[in-house]
Order: sequence, then C-alpha cells, then structure tokens
Amino acid sequence: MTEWRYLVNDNRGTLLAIAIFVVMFTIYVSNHPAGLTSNVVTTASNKGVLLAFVAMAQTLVVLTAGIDLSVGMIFVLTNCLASGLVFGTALETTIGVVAVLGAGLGCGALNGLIVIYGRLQPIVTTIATGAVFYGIALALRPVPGGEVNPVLADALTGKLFGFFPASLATLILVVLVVWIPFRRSVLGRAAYAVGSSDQAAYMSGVPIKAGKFAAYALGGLLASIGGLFLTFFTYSGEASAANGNTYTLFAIAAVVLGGVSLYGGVGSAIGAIFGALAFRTIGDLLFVFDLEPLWQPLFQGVVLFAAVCLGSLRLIQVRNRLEYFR
Amino acid sequence: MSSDHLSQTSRVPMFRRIDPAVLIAFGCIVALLLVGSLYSSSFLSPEYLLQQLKVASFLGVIATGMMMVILLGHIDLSVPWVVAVGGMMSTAMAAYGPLGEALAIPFGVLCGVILGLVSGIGVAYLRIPSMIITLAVNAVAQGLMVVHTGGFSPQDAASGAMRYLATGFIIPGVPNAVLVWGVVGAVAVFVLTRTTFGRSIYGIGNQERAAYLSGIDARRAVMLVFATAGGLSAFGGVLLAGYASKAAQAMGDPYLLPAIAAVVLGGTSILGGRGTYLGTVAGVILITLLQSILSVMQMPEAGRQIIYGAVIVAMLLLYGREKLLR
Amino acid sequence: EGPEIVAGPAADAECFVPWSADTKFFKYPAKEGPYRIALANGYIANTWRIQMIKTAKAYAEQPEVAEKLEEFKVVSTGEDVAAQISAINNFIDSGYDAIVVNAQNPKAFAPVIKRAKDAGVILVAFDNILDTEDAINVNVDQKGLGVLWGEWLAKHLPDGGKILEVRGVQGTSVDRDRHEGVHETLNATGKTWEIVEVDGKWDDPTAQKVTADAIAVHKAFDGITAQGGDTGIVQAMIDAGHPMVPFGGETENGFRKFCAEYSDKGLKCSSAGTGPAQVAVAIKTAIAALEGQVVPQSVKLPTAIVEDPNFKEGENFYPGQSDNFFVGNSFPTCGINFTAQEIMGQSEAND
Amino acid sequence: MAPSEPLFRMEGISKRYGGVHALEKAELAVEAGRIHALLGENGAGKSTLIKVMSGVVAPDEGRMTLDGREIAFDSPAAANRAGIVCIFQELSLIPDLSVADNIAISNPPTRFGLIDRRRQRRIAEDALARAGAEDIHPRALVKDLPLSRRQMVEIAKALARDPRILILDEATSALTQADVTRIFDVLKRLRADGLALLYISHRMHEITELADDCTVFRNGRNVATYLAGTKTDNEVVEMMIGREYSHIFPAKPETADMRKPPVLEVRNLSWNDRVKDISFAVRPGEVVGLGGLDGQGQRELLLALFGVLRGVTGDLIIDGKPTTISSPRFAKSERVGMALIPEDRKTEGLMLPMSVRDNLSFATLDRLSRGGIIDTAAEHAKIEEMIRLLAIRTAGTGIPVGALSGGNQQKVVIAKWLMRGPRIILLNDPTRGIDVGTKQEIYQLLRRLADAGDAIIFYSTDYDELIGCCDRVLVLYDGAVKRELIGDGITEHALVASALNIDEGNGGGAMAATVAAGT
Ligand SMILES: Nc1ncnc2c1ncn2[C@@H]1O[C@H](COP(=O)(O)OP(=O)(O)OP(=O)(O)O)[C@@H](O)[C@H]1O
Ligand SMILES: Nc1ncnc2c1ncn2[C@@H]1O[C@H](COP(=O)(O)OP(=O)(O)OP(=O)(O)O)[C@@H](O)[C@H]1O
Ligand SMILES: [Mg+2]
Ligand SMILES: [Mg+2]
Repeated sequence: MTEWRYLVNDNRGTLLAIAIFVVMFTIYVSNHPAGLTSNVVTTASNKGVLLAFVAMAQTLVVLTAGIDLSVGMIFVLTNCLASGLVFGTALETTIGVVAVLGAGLGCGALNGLIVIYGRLQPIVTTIATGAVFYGIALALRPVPGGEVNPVLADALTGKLFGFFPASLATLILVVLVVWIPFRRSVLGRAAYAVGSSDQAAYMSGVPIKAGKFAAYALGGLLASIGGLFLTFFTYSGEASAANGNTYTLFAIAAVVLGGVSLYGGVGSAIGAIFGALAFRTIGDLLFVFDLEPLWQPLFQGVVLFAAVCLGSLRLIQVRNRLEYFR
Repeated sequence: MSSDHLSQTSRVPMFRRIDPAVLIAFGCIVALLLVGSLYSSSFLSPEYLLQQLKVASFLGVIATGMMMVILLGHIDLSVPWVVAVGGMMSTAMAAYGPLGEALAIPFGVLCGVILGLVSGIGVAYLRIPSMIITLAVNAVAQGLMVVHTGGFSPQDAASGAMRYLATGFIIPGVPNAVLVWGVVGAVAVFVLTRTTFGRSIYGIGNQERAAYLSGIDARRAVMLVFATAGGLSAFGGVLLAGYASKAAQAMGDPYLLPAIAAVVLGGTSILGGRGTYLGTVAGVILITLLQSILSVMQMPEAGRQIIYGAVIVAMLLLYGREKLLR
Repeated sequence: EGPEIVAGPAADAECFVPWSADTKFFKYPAKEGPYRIALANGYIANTWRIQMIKTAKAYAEQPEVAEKLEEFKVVSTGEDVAAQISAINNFIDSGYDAIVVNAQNPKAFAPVIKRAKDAGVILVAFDNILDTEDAINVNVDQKGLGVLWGEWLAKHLPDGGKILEVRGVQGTSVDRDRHEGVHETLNATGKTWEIVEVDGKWDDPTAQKVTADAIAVHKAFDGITAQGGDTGIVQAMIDAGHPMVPFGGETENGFRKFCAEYSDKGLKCSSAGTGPAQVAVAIKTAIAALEGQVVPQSVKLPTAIVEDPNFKEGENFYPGQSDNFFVGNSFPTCGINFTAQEIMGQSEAND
Repeated sequence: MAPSEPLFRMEGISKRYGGVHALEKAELAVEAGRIHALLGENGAGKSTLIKVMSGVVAPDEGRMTLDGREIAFDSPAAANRAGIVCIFQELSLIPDLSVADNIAISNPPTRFGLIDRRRQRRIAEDALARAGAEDIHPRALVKDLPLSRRQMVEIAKALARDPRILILDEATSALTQADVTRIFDVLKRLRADGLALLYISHRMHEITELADDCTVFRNGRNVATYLAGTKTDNEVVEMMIGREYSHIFPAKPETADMRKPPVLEVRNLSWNDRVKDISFAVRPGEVVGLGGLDGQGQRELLLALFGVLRGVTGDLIIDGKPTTISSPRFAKSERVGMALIPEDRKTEGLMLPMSVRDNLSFATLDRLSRGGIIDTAAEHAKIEEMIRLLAIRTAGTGIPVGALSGGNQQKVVIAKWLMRGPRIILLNDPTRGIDVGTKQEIYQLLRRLADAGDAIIFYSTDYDELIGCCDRVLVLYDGAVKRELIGDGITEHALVASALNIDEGNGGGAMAATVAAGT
C-alpha cells in the first residue's frame, strides 16, 4: 500500500502529463470530422513523435540541471545530413543512418565536452554551438532538397499491421533501447544525481563527468533520431533556422508540461513524451474548432499559457511559504 | 588581530574591483576591431564606430532588462514579441492625432510592462519556471499582434518623437539612441548598486529563501523585475520602430539570443546573483560588432554562423571557467 | 486516378497562363459543388501572410465564389513543416475537395502529394510552391524578378559599378532564384560589377541595419537591389546621407512612397513582385479544376511592376497608409481586383 | 623495532587558500580499532584535514600512508575505494533521489550492466538497520526527510560502503540525544569490529563518552595528541583556544520579572497537524527554550510565529493586541519587531557569494534608505558597529560571506538581525557546528539582549544549552507542549524524560511544572 503511494509520488509529473494529453486528445478526436481512425492517429503520431524525440533529448540534458538550446539545430543538421546520406541500397541506407546517428551523438558529445571540461554554462554554450550546427547545416544544404530511401521512409511513417502507427512503434522502441537502460544505469543515476545536487554527487563519488557526458551525447543522439525522422517524413532536408528554434522552444515547453523540473534531478523522458504529444495536440485543436484564421495564433498561445499555469494549482496546497523558494 | 580587521574594513572600496570578464570583453572588442581593420580600414572610422554604437543601443536597452532578469537567476524568452508589441503599439497609438503622438512612447512601453507583469506574476506568485511562462507570454503576444495587424488599424509609422529619439542628434555627432542607452544604463547602474531594490535583486538571485526570510518581499521584487524587463524590451521596440520609421511583426526576433549572449559574455552569471552593468555594455558592443563585421566581410551565412558560435565559445573559455569543486 | 492530361489551352486562358511551352494541362473529373476547400498556411506572423489570409477570406466571401463553396477553412501551422504536412493529411482524411497550400518547404511534400492524388483531392500550391508535377503550382517567376532588377540596374548604370545586394533568408529557393537572376543578368552585360552582398532577411529592421553597416564600411554604392525590407534600406541611406541611386526592389507601400518622393534626387526605382492576392488565383484555380475545367499544371502569375517615373499616389501606392503592406494585390486578368487598401486599410471601417 | 605502523598516517600536510594557511605541516596517525577525536575551534583546520584525507581537497604538500604504503587520492571516489569513507559536515545526500538510491550511490549493485534495484533495496534496508534507523523507508525521497533523519541516512550510506576508516565531521550536530545514543552504539560496535574512526565534534561530552585518542588542532597545526581521559575539559578547551577559559554560560538572573506584561502571547496555536494547540507567553527579559526531540514541531512553531506558514490557527497577541503575522516582512516591522535566526544559515540565513557588508545590512535596508535609495554612510557605520559588537572575524566587509568560517558566518546571521534592534528574537538552533569560544560569546550576547528587555525564544538540540541559557523550557512532543520546565527544574534528566514522553514518576525534575499535553 505505501509502496504504491511512493510509486505515484515518484511519477506525479508523468501521470499529470498523461492526464493532460488524454483529455486534449479526447477533445481533439471526438471533434475530428473523420473520428478516431487509424489515419488520424497515424497523422497525429507522426507529428507528435518528431517533437517527442527532441523533447526526450532535451529531457536528458535538463535532468542534469543543464539546458540544450542547440537540440533544434542538431535536429535540423541531422535532417540535412540524412537527406544526403540515407538512400540507395539497403547497405548504403544503413550506413547513412549510422552516420547520421553518429553525427548527432557527436554534436551532443561536443556540447558535453565544452560544458564539462570548458566548465561553461550550458545555456550559452548551446546557443553558440547551435549557431555552429546551423552553419554546418546551411553549408550542407543551401536550399531545401535531397532525398531519402522511400521504402524505409514509408515504412517508418506508415502503419504496422495496417493500423498501428509505425512512428509510435519506433518511439516505443527508442524508449526501450535508449531511455530505460539509461534510466537504470549507473550513468543515468549519475545524471539525476548531478542535476539534483552536483556538490553532493561529487562528494558521494558519483561519476559526475561520465553521467553528464552521457546525458549530452545521448541527447544529441535522440535529436538526430528526430532529424532522421523528419527526413523520412518530408523526404528532404532543409536548413531552416526558424524550424530549429521552433523545435528547441517547443521541446522546452514539452519537457515542462511533462513534469520534468528545469532545476534538474526530477522527471522522466516518458513524461516529456506525453508533454510533447499534449503540446502537439494544442496545435491540432485548431483543426477541429472553427476559429477565425487570424485568431488562431492567439488561441494557441492562450491554451499553452493555460496549460503552463495548470502546474501552479499545487500551490494551493502549500502550507509552508518556504516551499515557494526552492 | 581585531584592530587589524577594523583597519581593513574601514577602507571599504567604493569601486569594486573590475571583473576580469569585463576586461576580457573589452579586450575582445579591441581585437575584433583590429581584425576587422585588416579587411578594411573603414572599421576604425568614426562613422562606422558610431553607427555600431547606435545599433548597439537597441540591443543595449533590451539587454538591460534581460540582465536584471538573469541576475535573479531567471530568463526572459518573451523578448521577440514584447519588442514587437512595443514597436507596434506605439506606432498604432501614434495614429490617433496629436494626443496619440504624445502618448505613443509611454503607451508602447506600458504594453511591454503589462506583458512583463504577466510573466512576473507567473514566475513570482505562481512559481512557474521563467523559461516556460515567458515562452507562453511570447506566444500570446504574437497572437495578439497577428490579430492586431489583421483586424485593426494597421497604422505603423513611427511618430516624430520616436524618430528623433532613435535617429536624431542632440549633441552633434552622438546619435540620440546612444544617449538614450546611456540614460537607461545610468539608471540601471544606480538602481542595481544604490537602491534597496537593486540589493534585493542580487540577494534574491543568490538565495531567494534567505531574502524572503530577511523580510524582503521577494515575490513582489521578482514581479517588478519582469515588468521592468518587459518595459525595457518594449522600449527597445519603440526605438527600433523609430529607427526604421515603422514597426513590423518580426522586428524582435533577432534580439533574443544576442541579448542573452551579450549579458553572459559580460560576465553576468546565468545562475543569478552576480554581474555588473559594465560587463553587459561590453557584451552588447561585442555581439553587435561581431555580427556587423561578419556581415560586412561578405562571409556566406553558413560560415558566418559557424564563426559567430565559435567566437562566443572561445571567448567564454578565455574568461576562465567556472570554479572547480576542488 | 488523378487528372487527365489534356491539350491546352486552359479554360480561362487569360488568367491561367501556362508557365512555359511544355507545361502540361490537367482536366480533373468534374465534381458536384459546392466544394469544401482548405488553405494550409505555414508561418503567419508577418504582414505578407496576414494580408494573404485576409485576401483569401475576402475572395471566398465574394458572392460568385461563395456560392460555389460549402466551406472554406484556414489553418496556420507555424514554421514547422511537419505540422503543415500533418494539417494537409488531416484535410485529406476529413474529405476536403481541394487544398491550397503555401508550402514551408518545396521538397517536403512528396508523400502528401501522393496521398492527395490517391484520395482524389486537388492540391494547389502558391507563393512557396511544390516541387512536383502532380499538383498544381501557381507560380511566381522568382528568377525573372531578379532578372528584371538586374536589367533595371544595367540600364541605369551603363558602365557597371558597385552594387549593394540585400538578400533575403538564405537557404530558401526564393532567395536563391532572385539572387541568381540578378547575378546572371549583370554578368551577361560584360561590364565590371562589384557586388556587395548582405543578408536582410526580407525584414525592414534587419535590412536597415546591414545596409547601414555596409554604407559605413563601403562608403558609397552606385546601385542597390533588394529582395525585401526595401523601406528600411532607403531609410538607412537617408540616415547615412548616402546619395540616392537606382534601386530594384519589391512592392512594399513604404518603398514606393520613398521612390515617388526621392525620384528627382536619383532614387530611380523598379518595384516589382507578386502580391499576396496570388492566394485568390490559387483558390480560383482550385475551383476551376474541381469543376472539371482545363487548367495548366503550372500557372504563371503576372508580375506587378511599377517603374520610375510611374509611381502614382492613390493608384500604385498610398501615402496615408502603412508602410508594411504589399501594394500589388490585384490580378485583373483573373478578375481579382482587390486593392491592398481594401484588404489592409481599415481607415474607413475604423473612423 | 619501531612500534607497528599505524593504519593511516599523514605527515607534513599543508594547504593554503590564498593567504590563509588552512593546514600547516599537520600530522595525524589513526589506529585500527580506536576512535580518534579531532578537536579545535572553528577554522582550526579539522575539516580541511579530513577533506585531504578523503580526496576532496588536494594538499599542497605532505604525504599520506595507508598500511605503510604511500597513497594519494584524486577524488572522493578514490578514497572510498581505499576504504576511507567520510560523513561530511555539509550533507552529501542527493535530495531528489530515494534513500536507497543514496545509500547505494557510489557503488550500486548491477545486473547485466543495469542497477539491480531489488538488491539495492536490501542493501539499503541492511545499512539502515545497522545505523539503527529502521524507521526510514528506503523509497522515501531524501528531500522529504527532516534534517535529523537525513543525517541518519548519511551514516547508513557510509556504513554500506564497508569502510576501514570512517570519518564523521560533526555528523551528530543535527541529531538529538536519542539519535546520538543510537549512533554511539553503532560506532562502538564498529570500533570493536576493528575499524578506525575519526570523530569531529564541538560537543565535549560526546568526545568524553566516545574517544580513545584525541588530537587538538589550532591554526592549522596539531598542537597536542593525548589519550582520552588524561586531560580535564578545561585543559582541553584551553589548548583549543590557546587561552584561559572560564565559565561558559553567563549567570541567569534569579527570577525573571513576572510583573511585566508579556510582549508575545500565543493562544491555541495550531498548524497542519505539526503544531498542536500551543499556548504560552514570553515577557521582556525572558529566555524561553524549546526542547524535545528533533522534529517535534519546534521549527514549525518558530516559522508560524514569523509568518512563514499558511493556515495557522489560534491567536497571536503582541503587546496585548491581537496581531496576524502573514509574512517575515510584517514580522520584522516596527509594529512587531521580531527576528528569526533560521535553521540553515547557508540557504536561509545568508547569500554566501555576496559580501559581508551586503549580508549584514540586508534585513535592515528599509531603515538604511530613504525613498529606496541606500544611505551608504549610515550603512557603513551600522556595519562597523555590528562587526565590533559581535567580534566578527573577517578580512574586510567586501569579501564574500562564504569565505568566513562557519562560526563567523553564524555571527553574521545574528548580527544581521540584531542590527534592526528587534524586541522578539526567535532562534532556531543557532549554535550548530559552532566552536566553544563562539558559543560562549553567543550565550553572553543572548543574556545581554534579554537583560536589555528583549524576549527570546530559543530552540536548541543541545540540552546543555537549554539548561545553561534558558529561564524556562517548553518541551515539545508531537507538536504539542508536553511540559514546561522552570528554573532549576531544567535538568538533563527532566529534559530527556519529557522529550521521550516518559511519565515523570521517579523524581529528578522536582521543580518541573507539568502542562497538560494537547489541551
Ligand atoms: N576553500 C577554502 N577557501 C579558502 N579558505 C579556506 C577554504 N577551506 C578552508 N579555508 C580556510 O582554512 C581554515 C581551516 O578551515 P576548516 O574548515 O578546516 O576549519 P575547521 O577546523 O573545520 O572549522 P570548523 O570547526 O568551523 O568546522 C579556515 O581559516 C578557512 O578560512
Ligand atoms: N570561497 C572561500 N573563500 C575562503 N574561504 C572559504 C571559501 N569557501 C569556504 N571557505 C572556508 O572553508 C571552510 C570550510 O567550509 P565549511 O562550509 O565547512 O565551513 P565550516 O567552518 O567548516 O563550518 P562550521 O563552522 O559550521 O563548522 C570554512 O572554514 C570557510 O572559511
Ligand atoms: Mg569544519
Ligand atoms: Mg565546521
């Protein structure tokens, strides 16, 4: 019984994110002209999964009490790279995929190295490296274009067994292969520990550097999975700074909606995934409600604002004002 | 021993030692100009330098607000659209006859203050992380401006006063914009160093809990800082509108990341509690020069981004890195 | 599935001008009206897009158009291509008859185009068009604009000279096409041109800033060409006391105001572009296609050009109005005759 | 033959911070199977020495040997591997992780490369049991535990590493007597098992009870090493402070003046099940102690008085007038005149990176400014005055307060509030981790303030302090006042008995007045 209470307590943020998502998605689907069809779910899933990958990437870094303002640019860079590498024969395609993932890992690792050994603040470091990544993307792809292995792309953006979104399946697979092992590993724990209190972590002999490095590098990897997926989704690459910044900011929103603390040490990528899906559903609501076109951005802003304020409800319970100030 | 310490304390330095970060930033400015002058001697011409100073003053005003927020240990991501709101609302007001002309500037700033206040209430009273509430406010502000442009009087010409403030000359040779920045900066320095409000900002940035227990109304102070930052962003927008003679939606976009980078390059700790305004001045000039020199040197956009990012990282590494635990 | 490829000419040959001699013509199976048409817009927060959306709504509300439409829905998805693709997918799944799109990225829509084709939904792209033969493109000759500006400069500077080229957002095809048009034209003259490129991002403040920088460093230019942000550029010239020189630029109202005002000081302008009203042409094309009329796969839009000394107050620019809107807002050959003022100027409504 | 080599030896260890010699050619030898106490006033170098020993700080010079072999550590982890485990003065627990995660943090059990949570749970339960803290749930998050429980977790965590040398740097400073007793049993058992223990504490009676060997530090050097029990307390203290040492507690006035009306009166104060129906009154000149086991509602009571808690019920009467205090800001105002010396100076009392000056004047800025503009001359004068009054040792007012020793930091917290001249002073365990000399100064200061007419409420986890300083003591148990002890009735026995909620049957607290609990 108490065990159960601890379980809920440990995952409160995630559970709240799931609840928000379920409510929003229910509103969306029940108002959708086509209803809950496998097409509608696949469309929603394809779009949501893209952000979910980037949000997962952001989560890893945020857990260490850092922030990665370059995730969006890694996403864009790997998109450009994939549009030039991931096609041809099965072997060529495979090599391309590996190269793209490696590039993402490398970008994340670079961030990690600068933050850890350069001892710079993550926020400025990643603003700067973000500019570098974008520059490289632009050099690779001065105008939109490129191609991608259509068989692979269709398979991953289509449906499994005729009804289950393949993108969702990929997301679940990535969670199982990347997130869960990380969460359970010594490095993952180190990442949480540093985020919660780096001083205490150091004193406790936690492998701080390795933990942080793993978080940044895997963050880069996850962002590149996102970039790869964008390529599958769009059959092309585009060095769009606006797109990169959009994803960076959306990922932060998703992470917060997902119950991950920006102060580090608290939260889970699962929460962030549902945060991302919920955030995407805000945009989808435009589709089912007949809003004046020029009022749509305001509507989205207000819904985001409301969702963000939702977390403050817990303040009502606060009895000790010191809890306001962490 | 005790007489010893007394003699020391009675010599309280009126001027604190200049932060090494500030010296390095100014050093970098000189270095940049020298590099630029290798390309063209015009980089050392008074016209060019004044032009840079004038352009820097817009970023300077915006970065002043950003610095105060960062001193609290928070961040303001609502800069892009609050700047736009400042520009667009002041020009809109300017359309309403002579009274409108007179009220244009205060009204634009007031709109920024209101948006800042909303962020501030979210951060201070609802305890929403600043990163996410300001993102939401930015989205709402964008929505409002889209509605405004589409549905209401799209008058967007700056009033004469705005033009004069941004481009005129009271002192021959010194653009008014620079004077305006000078005044804003002087007030900021005074507030930060000589007033209880300024002391509270540093105190809260270092340890909000302790500040609260010291009987400071910490939450009100935080709210006011965000309101001030909103007002300054909007004022930056007013100046920009004066500079360009008109307001446009995207006018604030290029100011968010540079404002953060400038503040941090100036030695202000992104974690709050530490930093001097002189540093911010140096950071603003540095960023402005860097962007301008890269642009004028005809570097392709891709190379420009890469160099921009690399220079920021290199400079931060120069500053000496954060203290190690050991 | 899909349209029948037929021989031209198009039903409304004056309006539906084929892009080139080898442009295909489509004849879709005629559908029973009224139709459900959707507009999938991407980015919204700039004047051009806002004007475009208002024009689209205004066009759809015109009686002769409205009677053919059961529903006209607009969704703006922001800068994210994936969201726009999803929106189109949603429109397809919800059974819309035609979808008009201003694409965030010309290459990204291949899978959606295929889905639309399979579902018998007509896709019409405008402004930022789609790189495909399977959808209808309402096309602006971006490179042609560059050529036009290049020729204008070459005409006014017969001996070549130093040109400031203020580009748009790098990484987009519009920027590249216009840029290439200018360069190819100038190079073809055989004269000596020194071209200084800066990035104005189609945005007045940015363009103004980079122009001011360029003037401070390079002192003087003999001619200027810009893809946007032109009002800011002239402003920067005024602020820096730069002499007025020939200028090839876009159609912003503010720019044209300056062109008229400073013509005698040497600001000889060519102001050309295609206004946001092209959305109306796209909708018109979609309706025609749904009705089973013959339409070209690629429609060539006329360019609205005004050149010095033809700037006329109240006709092709409006001194009392905002600087920001794009003046060319009518396509008489298509029967689309909104003035920008009608769409954006609310002065009558507000007073 | 030379006597057998000790288990661990440090020779000629020096460490400088800027101009400060934290350690200067310090020596230490530690034997297996013995408890070795380190004594010394604040800033003597004890913490620095054990930081060197446990790999947190790299020494400038000197050598260390373990089992006769020379060693050097480049991180705490390396020291851990060599069997040296330290419980630091600042807790090294990770707040957002569970107790079990924390206990297994440095060496979690793994299976297939992933952490085996079931085994980790068993290890944690085991360690908690060995530390005598079975009441702590292994899944609880550390941040949800009160300080005393966290310290128990810290000890369990150290035990889980099977150390050869266990170092406790003021590890008991936050613990109550009951916990300390349990810990002592554990430590004695470990000694019997052949571990070497190094024990730092400012509480003399703990050292008397526990230590086999003692080394006294002063100014970064070890000035004496002796067998426990061979010196009197007075001799030891004199070695520590390098001067004569007399009475530690100031004399109490015979009786507090009961005729004066109370400054502060509390009636039926309750909050959230943590504070239950508490009533009492404090007169000017009185020092009222709060006693009891740690975490019985004493902190909450102080916070409730200071306006920090929401939803407090009951009446608060200041100067005979009912008053509602809803914020520290109001609490410190002229109308109330209250000050709170908070529990944790690092997060609640000070802004460590800010200067001594800024910290000292922070709570008084409203008085030192006009129209929001600070009168710097007045500020300086006031700061100088406070530094002199409390004899704060600092190299200048411009240096960060974090650079002061803990004792001096604590003085800054107190000075910061005294600067306002409060009438009601609440103190939350103000002498934790403070050396004897400083403590004595604080006691005297409190008495002087009381004599000058201030009302003082003083919570302490140290019974000696309550006995030595207070005119009355309210002993709290489970959020309610269990007993009120007055004057000579404040004895260790009475304090312990009522704290443990043992019925007072067999004498000891003859003068104790029993207050019905929870009425
Ligand atoms: N990181 C540091 N930077 C500067 N000075 C330091 C540092 N660490 C220790 N010192 C100085 O070294 C001296 C010894 O400090 P240390 O913490 O070892 O004392 P201590 O004996 O543990 O005192 P306490 O009883 O207060 O814990 C002090 O004077 C302190 O100012
Ligand atoms: N930045 C610094 N500059 C100078 N001295 C420092 C600095 N940081 C810490 N110290 C010194 O380091 C020593 C260890 O710090 P710590 O926080 O353990 O204080 P402490 O004196 O041991 O506390 P306590 O009095 O509670 O025992 C302190 O004596 C302090 O003087
Ligand atoms: Mg110590
Ligand atoms: Mg100490």
